[in-house]
Amino acid sequence: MKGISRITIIGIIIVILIIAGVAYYMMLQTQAPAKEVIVIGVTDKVTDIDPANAYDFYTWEVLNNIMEGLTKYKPGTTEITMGIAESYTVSDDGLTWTFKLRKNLKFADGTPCKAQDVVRSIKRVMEIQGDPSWLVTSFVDDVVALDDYTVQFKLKHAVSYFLALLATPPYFPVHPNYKPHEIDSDQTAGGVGPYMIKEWKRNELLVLEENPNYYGEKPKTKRIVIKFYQSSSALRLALESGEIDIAWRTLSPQDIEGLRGKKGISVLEVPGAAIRYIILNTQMDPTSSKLVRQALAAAIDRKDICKRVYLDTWVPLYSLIPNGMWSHEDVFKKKYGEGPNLDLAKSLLKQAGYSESNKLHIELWYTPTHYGDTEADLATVLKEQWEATGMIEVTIKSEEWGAYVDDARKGVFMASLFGWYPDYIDPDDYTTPFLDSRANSWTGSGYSNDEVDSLLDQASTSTDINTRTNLYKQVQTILADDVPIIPLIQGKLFIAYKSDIKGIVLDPVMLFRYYLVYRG
Amino acid sequence: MGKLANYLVVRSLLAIPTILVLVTLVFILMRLTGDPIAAMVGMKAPPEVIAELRHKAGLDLPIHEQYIRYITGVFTGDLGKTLLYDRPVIKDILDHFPATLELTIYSFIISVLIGVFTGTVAAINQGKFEDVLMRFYGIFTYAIFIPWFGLLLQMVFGNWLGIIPIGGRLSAYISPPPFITGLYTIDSLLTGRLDAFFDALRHLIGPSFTLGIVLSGSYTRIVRANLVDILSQDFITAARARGLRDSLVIKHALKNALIPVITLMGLEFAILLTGAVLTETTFSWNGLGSYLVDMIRNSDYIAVQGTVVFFAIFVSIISVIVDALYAIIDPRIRY
Amino acid sequence: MKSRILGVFKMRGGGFLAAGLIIVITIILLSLLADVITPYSPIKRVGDSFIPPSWEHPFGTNKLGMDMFARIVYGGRTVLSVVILATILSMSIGTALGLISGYVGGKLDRGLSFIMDSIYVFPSLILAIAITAVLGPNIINAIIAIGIIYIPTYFRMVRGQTLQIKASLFIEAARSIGADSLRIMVKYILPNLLPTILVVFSMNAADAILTEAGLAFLGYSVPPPTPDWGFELQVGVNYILSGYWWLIFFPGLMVTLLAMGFALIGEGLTDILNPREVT
Amino acid sequence: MDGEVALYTEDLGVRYYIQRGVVKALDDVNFRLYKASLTGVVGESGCGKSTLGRAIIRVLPPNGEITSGRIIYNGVNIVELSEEEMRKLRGREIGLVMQDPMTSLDPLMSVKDHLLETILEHIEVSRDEALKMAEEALSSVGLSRELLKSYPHQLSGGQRQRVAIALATVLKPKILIADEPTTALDVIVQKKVLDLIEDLMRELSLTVMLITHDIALAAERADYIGVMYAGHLVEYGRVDQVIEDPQHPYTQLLLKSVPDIENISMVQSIPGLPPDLVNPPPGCRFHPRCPYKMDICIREEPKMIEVGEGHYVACLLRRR
Repeated sequence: MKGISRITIIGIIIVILIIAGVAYYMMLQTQAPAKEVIVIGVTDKVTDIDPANAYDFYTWEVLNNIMEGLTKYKPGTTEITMGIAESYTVSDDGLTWTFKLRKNLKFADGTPCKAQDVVRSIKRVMEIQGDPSWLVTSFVDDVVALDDYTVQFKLKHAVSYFLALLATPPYFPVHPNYKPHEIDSDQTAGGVGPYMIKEWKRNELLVLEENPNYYGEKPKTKRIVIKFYQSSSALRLALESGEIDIAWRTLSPQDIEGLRGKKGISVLEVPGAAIRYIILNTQMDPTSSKLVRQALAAAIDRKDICKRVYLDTWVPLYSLIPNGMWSHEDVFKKKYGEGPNLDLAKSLLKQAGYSESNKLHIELWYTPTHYGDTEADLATVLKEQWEATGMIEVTIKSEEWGAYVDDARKGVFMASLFGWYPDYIDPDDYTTPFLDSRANSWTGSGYSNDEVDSLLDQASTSTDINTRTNLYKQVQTILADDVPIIPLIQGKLFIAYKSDIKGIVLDPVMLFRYYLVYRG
Repeated sequence: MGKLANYLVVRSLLAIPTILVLVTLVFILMRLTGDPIAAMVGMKAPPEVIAELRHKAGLDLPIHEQYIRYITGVFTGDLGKTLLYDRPVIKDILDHFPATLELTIYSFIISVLIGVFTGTVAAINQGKFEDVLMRFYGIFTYAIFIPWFGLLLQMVFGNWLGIIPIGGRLSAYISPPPFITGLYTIDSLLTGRLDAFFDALRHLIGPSFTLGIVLSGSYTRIVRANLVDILSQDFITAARARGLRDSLVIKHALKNALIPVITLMGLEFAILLTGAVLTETTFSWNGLGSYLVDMIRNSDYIAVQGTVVFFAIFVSIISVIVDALYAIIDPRIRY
Repeated sequence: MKSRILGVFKMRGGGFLAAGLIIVITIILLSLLADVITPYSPIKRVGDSFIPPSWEHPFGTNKLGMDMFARIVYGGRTVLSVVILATILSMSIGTALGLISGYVGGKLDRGLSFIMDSIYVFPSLILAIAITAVLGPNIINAIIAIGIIYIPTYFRMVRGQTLQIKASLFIEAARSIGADSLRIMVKYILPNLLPTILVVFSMNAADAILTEAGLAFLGYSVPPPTPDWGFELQVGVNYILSGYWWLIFFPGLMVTLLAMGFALIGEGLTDILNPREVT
Repeated sequence: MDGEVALYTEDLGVRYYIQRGVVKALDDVNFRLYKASLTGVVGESGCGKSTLGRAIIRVLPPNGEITSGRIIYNGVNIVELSEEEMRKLRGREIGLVMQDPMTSLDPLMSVKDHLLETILEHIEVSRDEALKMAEEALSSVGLSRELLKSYPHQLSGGQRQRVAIALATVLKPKILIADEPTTALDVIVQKKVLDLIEDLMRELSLTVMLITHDIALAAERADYIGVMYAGHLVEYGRVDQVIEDPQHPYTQLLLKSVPDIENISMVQSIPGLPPDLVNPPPGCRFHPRCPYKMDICIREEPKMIEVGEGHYVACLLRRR
């Protein structure tokens, strides 16, 4: 049967030629993006383009570019300035806040935006009770429009960081098109921001275009295209091949390493506000013993973690309040040394009654995907570090995010890995949710300390920054002694971009402002 | 033709109990998980909010009522709303499904072409070196671990040679063609968007060859076995004895050998979907497989339930289509 | 010409079987003797990160500086124990159910067959992920999940054969001398099923290996730092662009080799035990 | 001697390769077909008679091959022809009708397509002319042209065998090999099909090789008879020579096993079984079953010797 093979060989050759031809043709197709457009790639997802329910970092970033609140952060700083409000007054008891709106506010389609819109939007958030609604409902008793340009808040209690809260999306005014009583996930009408949404394909692309009715300065680039990728590698390759101009969240450590020093590509690095830590259960044996918790804290080598797990894309953190934020103090470094302090750890363990033959058994929990794919490595390295004392044996366990959060709240974890992105930039957001016994039930640490509770109360209502700084320092010192939580590391932000892109401003607020970038 | 229609209706009705069993299985499985609501709200939400959401999702109802509600939903096309985004599950599924369909169609074509070719070469050289080689090919591809093969392709052709993209369905600078079928290659041709067509095709090369080659092994085996059987039959000898060219003889044999292969395609399709989950994950292909994995990771059990049910229905529909195809192609079948 | 046809005909079956056995036995030996073969612990740092393959580290080192060769040979233990236990689970349950269903017949048979067929047509990996996601990712649950999804494979085959054997004369004879049902099933039918079970077992083991690796790849098998091939590959995804090919190549190769080993055994056994093809 | 030889074989040998070893399916076969006559080849199943037929048209199964000897047709050794040259001979010069009409047609093709395909493969005619030829071929085997559109499963067994004969003779070949063409048919249809073959033989002056296990049938229809046993041709001659004066003990036993209408109780069956051709017995392959076995039969392989004019036998008893 020889006839067949000749035909099939010819067939195969033809197929190969076609594939090769098409591939070649398509390689020629790779073209540079147009000039007035900047393409940004991300691996994050936009969940709901609705401030009433969006409660993740990346969606907040998008919302910050298409909407604006009464206040906003000054780019490059953590300083609060006025947004769509011109000015404000606050009553002496700190409970009544009155804001004057700018006069010329319009939504992207020309609909005017008045005080009533602000009130409607905030009340909508309170009614829908979406995930971030607590940022309003925990503080605001009522909000009213005194006239077209005046908004007045009545608070439940004095809040020293209320202006920072106002800069979060739940307080942003939204277009009347948003469904009044329910979540409107794919609504593209937007708010009063420098950009408006031109096109939206979930998980594929988001096209933003200059809002012609924006009151403020025009964006430097007319159109921003955001492409959604599923892996860091794909994102990196897209930048290298010229598909995108900017590779933003989140490049993996090895891809950042790989992009550094590539011709025509720049990598910008700034400190971030994300922190990682271990929660210890103070109600469960053996971590109920303070000595054990202190020993665990002493044995940790944060530099090794940063280097091996994160290839130095994170930095060591010795307190819950991040490096660079006011009131931050390296309390763990002071108490346990830079680490690993194995001698201290061993002697603490001996005091607690453990030895090489009678080992301390620790169950360490992590969740595999929520914090990126380095999580298993983090758990592995922690196991290695703790076991280096020779007196600890660690079992690693994991659960998917849903069950993980659930079980953490139930307090069934002995030691668990968590992370925190701030809601608002204030030390309060880094202390109260973790240490205040009335707010920290989600951690499952079971930690309760009356002294800490009262210190935090004072700090959150006081308006004097020196008083507050002092109070937070005391809280941190107690934290390092009680160790319900071991702070580990603090993130850095990385953004890789083609070298002709200018105007990239990143700050600890971690929001990337698209309207400032341009092609130089 | 009326008879065929009857046959199809009866055959489709027979698929319903199968779907019911799977739906029930999935329902039971999913109710065994921890609290799915916690997954959605994250760690900062207060208990009242959680209770409210449990109520909204119907989780506070007795289990049998939840079941009845669910089954009714399935048969009326309502698969509930995702916990994560509060979107109708069916909408999410239909958003992601075209990507999976496009991938599976191309993979299917590739696997059948390669499988028929290798199987034929093996069968007509039965017992010779080519046969052993092709059988080995069948076994090897059967055993290939999809992510491995996909990553190697990405590494060699995507990174080193730079010929193919390493993931995704379309380049960033190409805007997707207008939605008609959701299959980029088809939509772009229908709207004359040649740039999008070639770009989509380029993105299809990696994943569809990965899945296609891995699955071709099964076809090699099936085609070979059937063809060996057919080739030993009298009508093939008779055809050769009439002096027909080998290519014609093989055409006779192949036609007959491929008919049983069609019935196996239904089953193969389930394997194809399994492979699609891994291929999509490996190639960042935003299809139903990635969606499922994503939703499992988020413990969005309503979305998982819906997707699994959709897969079950899809597999059943495919098997009905395969049966119909079989009935139409083979003149011997009287339905 | 003459000798060529002859030679290949002779090596058919036997050749596949021998090749398969060599691969599988080698891998089993490697993992059993892991402690002897490599001086390194699979879960401890032994050197710098990302060392390419060398004499000292034949498969290189990974991000945390662990020896990849050690992780691969120890990882074989994980894979093999999951797969062997899982296939034994599905084999015993599937065979028992198939035997009873085929022998007893009637409503029980129809009901069981129906459920089994429904599971059988469903994409197996998807079902396995769903089961492990529900039960929680650990080694026991991976075994259970893989065990469950392959029950129908054995069930269908055993049931079919039982129906055939049940109708044959010697069963009639056994019944006429007063053997009870259990005795007939265990003493008369089961031994006749063994060759086929053996073939299905080896083909199924290949499937189970791929499913286990798939589960591990998606993060649903053993927790780290326990080495597991599929999981290594999941980690490897990050290194496509970094050129750390050894982190991808070796773990996947092992999965494919082991699965191929079992598939070769299955193919060889099919040729030898069963002149007709089993597809 | 009457008649001209149309085709003959010289020391033809065929081997099959199976897992167990090598099957010596044909050994040293010297066989001939006379022009425009009917030669019957008889023997028990597995004796190699079908293999002989298939070897002549060179369509052995994939694991079989001609390992020795020659097949001379028109002065050419067709064993040495290339596959393409041989292909042109098949159907055009030598036709084959197979045993089971149920399986010898492609179930997915209509009768018309079968015929057209065969015609167009060999001669350059238009489709219309080919169609005309197809219709003629059908009517020459006594079938109506309505059946052209039918598929094999719609035909009766007899109709199918007629179609098969039409297919084998549509190009008017010189030689027709009919391999048990009637075994699968009932008695009445059997006779009609055989009559048809005889008619065609006269009409087209065909040379027919009729392979059958039924020696009575061969005696009735054939002009010449070859008797085969275990891969050997043991006796060959004109029908009257072989039937009236069988020289080989096997032929004699075969003839005795034919049921006689008058004396049915006299039927004898041949004791023993045909040998395993992977390991055939030494010497004469028939010796284990031969009533006249001699010591030499175990050691020496008998050669064909001529015992009468054109009457050959391979038996040591007949050695002069």
